[in-house]
Amino acid sequence: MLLFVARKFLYLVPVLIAVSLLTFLIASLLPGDLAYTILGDQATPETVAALRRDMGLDQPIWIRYFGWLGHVLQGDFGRSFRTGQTVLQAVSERLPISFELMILAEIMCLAIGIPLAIICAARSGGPFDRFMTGTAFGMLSVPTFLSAILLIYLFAVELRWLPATGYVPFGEDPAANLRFMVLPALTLALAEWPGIMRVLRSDMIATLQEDYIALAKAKGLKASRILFVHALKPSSLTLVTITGINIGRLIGGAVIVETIFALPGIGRLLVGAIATRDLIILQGVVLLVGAGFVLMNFIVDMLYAALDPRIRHGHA
Amino acid sequence: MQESKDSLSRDPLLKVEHLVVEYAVGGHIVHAVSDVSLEVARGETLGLVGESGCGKSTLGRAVLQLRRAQSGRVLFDGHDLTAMHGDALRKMRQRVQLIFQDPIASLNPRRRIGDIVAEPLVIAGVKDPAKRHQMVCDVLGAVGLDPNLVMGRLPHEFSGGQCQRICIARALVLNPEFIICDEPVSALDVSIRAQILNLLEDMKARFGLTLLFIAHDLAVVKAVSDRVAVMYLGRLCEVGPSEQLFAQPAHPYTALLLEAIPVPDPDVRPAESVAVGEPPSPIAPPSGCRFRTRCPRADQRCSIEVPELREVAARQFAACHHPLIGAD
Amino acid sequence: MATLELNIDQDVAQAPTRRGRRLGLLFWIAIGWVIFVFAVAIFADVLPLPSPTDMDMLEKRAPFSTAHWLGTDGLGRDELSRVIHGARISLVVGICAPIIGLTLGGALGMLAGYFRGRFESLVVGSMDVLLAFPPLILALAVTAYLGQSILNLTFILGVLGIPAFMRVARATTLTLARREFVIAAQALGATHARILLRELLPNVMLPLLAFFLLGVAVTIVVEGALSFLGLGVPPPISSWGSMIGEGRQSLEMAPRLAFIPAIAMFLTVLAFNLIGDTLRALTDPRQGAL
Amino acid sequence: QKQGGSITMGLELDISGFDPLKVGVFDTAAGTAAAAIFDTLTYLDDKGVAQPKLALSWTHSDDFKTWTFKLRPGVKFHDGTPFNAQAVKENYDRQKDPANKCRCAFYVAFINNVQAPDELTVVFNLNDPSVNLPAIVSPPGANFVVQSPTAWKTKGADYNRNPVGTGPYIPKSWIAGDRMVLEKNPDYWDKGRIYLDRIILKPLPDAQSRFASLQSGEADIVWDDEYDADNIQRAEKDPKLKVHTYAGSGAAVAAFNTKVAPLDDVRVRQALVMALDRKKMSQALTNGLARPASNPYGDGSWVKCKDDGALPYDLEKAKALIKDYGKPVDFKMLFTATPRGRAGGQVLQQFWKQAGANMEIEQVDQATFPPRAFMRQFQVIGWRIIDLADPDVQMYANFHTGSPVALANYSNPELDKLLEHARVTADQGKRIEDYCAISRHINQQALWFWTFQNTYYAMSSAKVKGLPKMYSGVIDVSRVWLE
Amino acid sequence: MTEPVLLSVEGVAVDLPTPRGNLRAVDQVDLVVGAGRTLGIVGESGCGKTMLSRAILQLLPKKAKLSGRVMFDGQDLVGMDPERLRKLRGRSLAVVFQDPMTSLNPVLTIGTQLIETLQEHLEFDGQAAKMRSIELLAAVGIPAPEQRLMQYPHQLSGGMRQRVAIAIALSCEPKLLIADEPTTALDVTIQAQILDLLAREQRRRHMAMIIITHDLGVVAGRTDEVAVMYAGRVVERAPTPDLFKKMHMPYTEALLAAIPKLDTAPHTPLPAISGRPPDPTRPIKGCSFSPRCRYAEGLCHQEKPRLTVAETPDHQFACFHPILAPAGAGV
Ligand SMILES: Nc1ncnc2c1ncn2[C@@H]1O[C@H](COP(=O)(O)OP(=O)(O)OP(=O)(O)O)[C@@H](O)[C@H]1O
Ligand SMILES: Nc1ncnc2c1ncn2[C@@H]1O[C@H](COP(=O)(O)OP(=O)(O)OP(=O)(O)O)[C@@H](O)[C@H]1O
Ligand SMILES: [Mg+2]
Ligand SMILES: [Mg+2]
Repeated sequence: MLLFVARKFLYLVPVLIAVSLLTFLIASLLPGDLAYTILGDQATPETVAALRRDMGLDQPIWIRYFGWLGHVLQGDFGRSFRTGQTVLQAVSERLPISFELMILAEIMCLAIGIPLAIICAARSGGPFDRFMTGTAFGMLSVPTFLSAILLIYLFAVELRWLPATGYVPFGEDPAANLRFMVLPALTLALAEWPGIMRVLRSDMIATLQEDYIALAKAKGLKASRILFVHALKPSSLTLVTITGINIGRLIGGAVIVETIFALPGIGRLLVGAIATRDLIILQGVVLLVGAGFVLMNFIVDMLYAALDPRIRHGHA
Repeated sequence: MQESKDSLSRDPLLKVEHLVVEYAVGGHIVHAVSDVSLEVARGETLGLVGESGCGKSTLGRAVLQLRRAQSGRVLFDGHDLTAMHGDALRKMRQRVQLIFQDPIASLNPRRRIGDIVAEPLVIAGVKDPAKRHQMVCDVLGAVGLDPNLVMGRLPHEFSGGQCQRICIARALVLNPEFIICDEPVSALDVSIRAQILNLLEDMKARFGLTLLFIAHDLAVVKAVSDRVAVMYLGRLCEVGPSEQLFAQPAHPYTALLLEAIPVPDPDVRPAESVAVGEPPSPIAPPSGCRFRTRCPRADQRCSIEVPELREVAARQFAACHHPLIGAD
Repeated sequence: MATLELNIDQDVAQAPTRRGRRLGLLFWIAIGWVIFVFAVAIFADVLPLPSPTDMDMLEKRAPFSTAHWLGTDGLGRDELSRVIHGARISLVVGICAPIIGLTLGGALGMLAGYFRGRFESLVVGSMDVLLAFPPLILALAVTAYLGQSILNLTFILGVLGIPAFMRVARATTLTLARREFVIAAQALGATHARILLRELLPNVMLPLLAFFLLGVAVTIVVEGALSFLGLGVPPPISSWGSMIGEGRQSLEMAPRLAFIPAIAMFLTVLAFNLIGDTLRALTDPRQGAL
Repeated sequence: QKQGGSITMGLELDISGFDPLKVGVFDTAAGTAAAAIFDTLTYLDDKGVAQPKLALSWTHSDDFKTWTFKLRPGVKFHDGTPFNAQAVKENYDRQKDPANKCRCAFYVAFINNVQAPDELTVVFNLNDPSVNLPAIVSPPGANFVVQSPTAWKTKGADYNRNPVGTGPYIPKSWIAGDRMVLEKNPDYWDKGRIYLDRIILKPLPDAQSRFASLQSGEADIVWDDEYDADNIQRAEKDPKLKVHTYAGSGAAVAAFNTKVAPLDDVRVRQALVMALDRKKMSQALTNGLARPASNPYGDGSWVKCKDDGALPYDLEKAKALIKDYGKPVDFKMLFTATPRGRAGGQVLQQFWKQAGANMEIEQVDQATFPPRAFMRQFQVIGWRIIDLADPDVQMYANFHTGSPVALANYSNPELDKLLEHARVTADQGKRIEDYCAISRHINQQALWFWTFQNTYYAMSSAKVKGLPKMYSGVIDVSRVWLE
Repeated sequence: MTEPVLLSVEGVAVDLPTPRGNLRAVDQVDLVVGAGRTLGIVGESGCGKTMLSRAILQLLPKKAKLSGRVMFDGQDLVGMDPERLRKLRGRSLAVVFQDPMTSLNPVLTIGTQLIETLQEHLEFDGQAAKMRSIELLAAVGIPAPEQRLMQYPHQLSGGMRQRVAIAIALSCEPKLLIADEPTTALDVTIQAQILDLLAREQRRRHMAMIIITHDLGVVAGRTDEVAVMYAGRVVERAPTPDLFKKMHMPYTEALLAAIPKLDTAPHTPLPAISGRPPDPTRPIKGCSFSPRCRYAEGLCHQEKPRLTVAETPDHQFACFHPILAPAGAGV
C-alpha cells in the first residue's frame, strides 16, 4: 500500500514538470507580455524593453524556467508582478471555491445521474428509458452559458428562492454559502449528468445480464438490494473514471460558470493571468491544478481498489 | 500406426529440454511450467492431459516461443527455437501450427474466412492471389467445407464446429510438419467433438502430421494419441503409450484422474471421491513432489525430494517416489 | 467420411436476414435528419436563402415572416440562413476535430496497448500531461498565437480529444491483444505491423467509431463554449454554439434566437448518437451470432 | 437622507489594486473603490465646477503655471498618519520619480514639480499654463487620489491590495475576484454627509447575470454600458429600478494606419468613413442608445465646434471614391475578442461591404492588443478617447508626430503646430478654435473616425439616492443613501 | 413413482424474440419431479436446458414469452405475484449455476452473499446468520470457514466457489434444487467431489433435485430419472437405467455413441452425428432430428412425433421409428 502511494507520488513529479514546462513554453511564445500589460497605453518599444529588462523577461526562456523551477522547489511560487499577490495567496483564496463548486456539482450530478441510470437500466428499452435518453441529449445541447442564465432567471429573478450571483465563504456562513453555490453547481451538474447517466446505464445493463444478478434474483432478494448492492458497485468503475476526469477538469475549467455567477474561482484567475500574461500566477496555478488532477487520478485508483476487490488483491 | 511407435526413439521432431516458464502476476510468480522435458517423434501424436491451469497451454505456447521460457531449450527438427528471434523465428513458426481451444475466439471476428485461411500464405510470401485462392479452396474442401459458400463470410456466421474446421484449415494450408492442438475440442459439443476428432485423425493419415494434442478430457486424448503425457501443477507426472498408461497408471495422480471420470453407465455407481482438498496454487507450489498434498501415498520423502521421471514399465515413465506399478 | 459432410448450404442460406427491419424507424429518422443537415449545409450557397451576413439594421429581431422564415437575429440578419450556414461550421468542426482525436489517439492507444512496456508508460504519461494541462490555456494560446480560424479551432478541439480516444483504443487493444486470434496471428509468424493493421485495427475501429460519434456531439457543444469565451470562429459566420451565445443576450426579448440553434444542435447530437448506438448494436458480432 | 444601511455594487471588472506603481491608472472599477477609500483635493459639482474637498481653497499665478492649494486641517489617513502638504508632495514625487517608471507618470507629465512650503500649503509648478487645474485633479484616478506615504513605505509589495487613504470608507476585507467590503470611516472629516455603513463592491463580469442580480436584489447598483441596451431599456420601464446616465466627453474611435495600403490613400479612408451611418449603427448595436460622434470631444466637453469638418454619410460618394481608387480595397481590422468587439466589427463590415470594401475581422485578446497597436501591426484598430477634463493630454499624444500612440502614423507640421499651440495657450476661446481646427484636419484627412460618444450608465434600485454625476465614468457611491 | 409430486411442468414453451425472428427455446415440455428425487436433463448445447430451468424459476429474460404451467408444491409459479414468488425463490426453490466464476458477485464477500439470503428469508439477525453461514460452509467442505466469510470470490479456487454457491442454495433448506451444469467449468477430480457433495446433502435434507448437464457420464451415476432434450423438446424420458439400456430415441443412441470411451483403442473412428442442431428460429417441419437421423423417412419430415409411452409409463419417447433393440446399448 505504502509502495503504491510512493509510486504515485513519484509519477506526479515528471507529469508536473512536463505540464509546467509546457505552460512556460506556450505562455512565452504568446505575443504580448506582462510588460505591455503593465505599461498599457504608455508602452513604447523603449519602455517595454526597459521594463522587460527589469523583470528579467529578456532572459532566455530556459534560464527563466529553471530560475522559476528552482524557486518552486524551495516552496516559493513567486508573486504576481501585477497585483503583488503571492501565488499561494491567490490560489488559497480561490481554490476552496473551485473545489467546493466542483464537489457540489459532482454530488448533484451523481444524485441526478445514478438513480436515473439505474431506473433506465432496469427498464432498458422502455418508454422511460427512451424519454430519459432524449432528455439527456437535450440537456447536453444546452450549453452552460445558456442554462446558467435560464436558471438565474427562474430561481433568482422569478421565484426569488436563491441569489443570482456572488459568494460567501463557507467558514463565514455555511448556510448562505450553500445558497450561493446551488445554482452554479446545478449548472455544471446539468451539463454533466447526461454523460454520467449514459455511461452508468450501459454498464448497468451489462451487469444486469451477469449470472450473479440472476442468482441474486434466484435467491429471492428484493429488487432494491439487487440494483443498489449487487449491480451498482460492479458497474461503477467507468463512472468513477469519468467522475475523476470531470473533477480534475472542473478544478481549472469552470470558467464560464464562475464568470456568470461571479464566483472568484481558479478558472477566472487562470483566464485573468493569461489575459495579462501574468506568467508567475499562470505557472503556479497550472502547476497546482495539474497536481490536483494527478491527485484525482490517484484517488480514482484508490476508489477502484475499494470498489473492486480483484484490483485490490492484484488480480487484474 | 504401428510404424510411428517404432520411429519414436529414432527421430524426435520436437524436443523440449528442462523447460521453465513463469508469469509475474501482481508481485507474485506463477510457476506455470517447471522443468518439463519431452520428445515428440515424427508422425506421432503425443497427448498432453492435466487439470485446468496445470500449464498445458503455457507449454504449448512456449514451444512456439509465443511465451519466452525462463530456461530450458526447445529443439524443433534440430533447431533451437529458444535461441531464435525475428525473421528466423517467423520462418520456423510457419513449419509449426497451433490450433486453439476456443475456435470462435481464435478467429478474428472482423475478417472474412477466405482472408483468415489465406493469412498464413500471405505471411509466408505466396504472392500470386490466384495460387493462394486455389490453395485456400483446396484446404477448405479438405476439412469438409464448401469454399464457395464459406470464403466470403465472417466467423460469427458459423457454428463452433465449423469454426474449428476453419482453424484446422488455416493450420493446414501451409502444409506444416507439426501441429500443436491446444484443447481443440473442449469448447465443442459432444456431437461435434466427434466430427472434429475424426477430421484430425483423417488429416493426420492424409498429410502425415505430427501432433501435440493438449486436452483435459482423458477419453478424448486416448482416442487420438499414440503416447500420453500427464501434467500436474507445471510438472510432468507420467508419460507412456496410451493404452498402457490407461490400463496401468503408474502415478497416483493419473490413477485419480482415471477414477474421477464419470462413466456413462448407470450400473457403475461412482465411488465417493477420494482426493482430498483443492489443488494448490501454482504461485506457491508444494515442495518436493507437487502432488503430495493430495496424494494418498505421500510420505516424508515426497515433501523433500523432487521425484525424477523414470521408466517404471516398458516405455512408461513416471515421476513418483511410490509409483503404483514397477519396482520401488 | 460420412461425418464430414456439413450442410453448409442450408445453414448459410438461412443466415442472411432482413437487416432493414431491425434498424427501426427511429434510426431512419436519424439518418434522414443527418443527411438533411449535411445537404443543407453543403448546398447552403445555392439554396434560395437571404445572405446570412446581410443586415437589416432597422429590422432586428423581427418575428417569423415570409421574408424571414425564422425571423432575424440581433443585428437583423436572416436567422434561417444563419442556422444553415452555422451548420457548416458546427459540422466541420464537430467532425474534423474528432477525426484528429480518432487517428492520433487511436494510433497511440493501439501502439501503447500492443507494445506495452516503456512505450505505453510514455504514451499514458504524456496523455496525463495533456489532461492535467488546463485546456483553456491551450485554446487561448493557440488562438492568441495563430489567430482565430476554423482550422485552429478544429486543431485545438482535436488535440484535446486525443487522450480520450487514446484511452478507448488502448483499453480495447489490451483486451484484444490477449485474445486468441492475435496469438494465432503471432503463431503464424505475422509481423507487428500486420497484426496491428489486419487483426487489431478492424476490431478497435468499432468502439472507436462509436466513441467518435459521441465525440462529434461533445465537440459541437464544446465549440459553443469556446465561442462564448471569444475563442470560436471569427465573425461574421457563426456556429450554432456562438449563435446560442449571441441569442443569450436577448433571452427575454426573443428567446428563439438562443433556442433555434439549440434545437438544431440537439436534434443533430441526438441523431448522431442514435446512429452510433444502432450501428454498434448492428456490427457487434455477438448479436449477429444469435 | 437616511443614515445607515449598506449597498452592494456590481462592477464589470476585477479590481487589480490601488498602487499606481503597479496598476498604472485605475479603471472604472478601481475608480469606484478609490472614490470611497481616497479623497482628492477637489471634486466637481453637478455643474462641473471644482469644489473644495481636501483642499479648502486655491489660487493661481497670472500665467496659470503655478497653482497654490490650501489644505484642510486635521485630516488623518486611515492608518493614523496625518494628512498634510508633505503627503501630497510625496504622492506626486513617487509618481514622477523616473526610477519608479510609473506608467501613471504620463498623466502628470504637465506638472513640473510639487512643493510643500508649509504644513497646509501645496504648490503645483506646471510646465505649461493650465486654466483648469482644480478640475483636472478632481477625478479619483491613480494620479490624484492622496495615498498614505507611511502605508506604501511599510507595506511594500502588499500595499497594492491594502490601500490607505483619507476617504469616507475603510477597506475591511477584500477577496480577489469576489468582493471588497468597505466600512464607514468613523473619523471622516465630512461624516455628516456620509450615510451608508457599508459598501460592498463585487465584480459581476457577465452582463446578463449582473442585471439579473440587480433584479433579484443581490446588487443595489450596477455598472453598465450602452451595449447592454436591452437591459437598460427594461430598467427604464421598471418602476423598481432607476437608470443613471452621464454623457461624458471623448468617444469610441478607430484609427487608420495611414502608412499601409490601401489605407495610405486618403480616398479610401474618406470612403470608409462616409460609408458609415452612425444612427443605423447605434440602432443595430445599442437600440439607438449610443450617441453618434463626429469629433473627438463629445457633448460633455467644453470644446464645442460649429464646424468640426465631419464627413457626411454618403454611400454613393463612398462607392465613387473607392471606384476612383481603382484597386480592390481589402484589409483587416483589429478588435478585442469580446461579444461587443465582434458585434461592432460585423456592423462595420456590413457598411463597408456596401461601399465595396472588404474588411476582415481579426480578434485578438486583451494582452495582444496594445503591442499590436504600438508596433503599428494593424491596418485599422479600434480605440477609445477617454473622458478627461482637458483634451490636451490625449489629443497631443494621439496626433502629434512621433508620439507612441499616434496610431495613424501620420505626420503633418500644420497639425503638430495646432497641437503645440493649443497646449500652451491659456485663453479658452483660442484653445477651442485650435481644437476645432484639429478636428477638421483629422476628419478631412480621415485619420481616425469616431463612432459613438462616451456615455456612462449605472442602474440601481429605485431606493438608491444621491448618486453624483459619473464624471470620467466613475460611479461614486460614497455619498449615496437608501430610502 | 411413489413419492408425491413436488414440481410438475405442464406444456411449458419459451419464445424469445430475436432480431432474426422468434426463437422457440423450449417447446411444449412436460416434466414431473417427485419430492426427494433427482431428475437429470441432458442434451447438447443450445437445446434449451437452461431456458427450461429459468422458466421453472421464472427468471427468463424480460422479453421472453412463457406459456404453460409450472406447478410447484401445489401453486402455479407462472403469473404468480412477484412478491410471493420472491419469497419462494431462495427459500423453497434454489439454484446453482454452471459457472462458479460468474455466478458469485465479484465485489461482495462470501459472507455477505450467504448472510443476505438468510436474513431475507429466515429473518436471522446478523450474528445468528453468521454462525449459520459458518456451519453451512463447513457442511460443504470448506476448510477454515470463519476466514472464508471475509474473502471475495476471486480469492477462492473454482471448486470452492462452486461449493459456496451450493452452500447459498442450501442455506434455506429448499425443497427443490436446480443445478444447471454445476460442474461443467470444473475439473474431473473436483467435479466428482461436487457431485458427491450434492448427493450427500440431498440425502440429508430429502430435497428434490434437477441436474442439468450435457455429460451423460454425470447423468448415469447421479440421477433417478433422465429427460433427453433436443431442439427445445423433451424427446425421451425414462428412469436412468432404462434409458441407457433400452433407449428408443435414435438421438439418444447417437449421443451415447459419439462419446469417446476410455476402453476403446486409440485411433478408432467415432460414430459422430453429422450436421448440426437446427436453427431454433427456423422450426423444422416434422421431427427436428430428422435431418440428422439415419432412420428418418417420409413421415419424420412431415409431422412432429409426440411423446409416447414405451414399455413402462415412466419411459416415454417421441419418435416414429424407435430403436427397439438399441445398437449402442450396454456400452
Ligand atoms: N498470461 C498469464 N499471466 C499470468 N498467469 C498466467 C497467464 N497465463 C496463464 N497463467 C497461469 O499459469 C498457469 C498455467 O496456465 P495454462 O493456461 O498453461 O494452463 P492450462 O493447463 O492450459 O489450463 P486450461 O486447461 O484451463 O487451459 C495457471 O495458473 C494460469 O493462471
Ligand atoms: N437471452 C437470450 N436471448 C435470445 N436467445 C437466447 C437467449 N439465451 C439463450 N438463447 C437461445 O435459446 C436457446 C436455448 O438456450 P439454453 O441456454 O437454454 O441452452 P442450453 O441447453 O442451456 O445450452 P448450454 O448447454 O450451452 O448451456 C439457444 O438457441 C440460445 O441461443
Ligand atoms: Mg489451456
Ligand atoms: Mg445452459
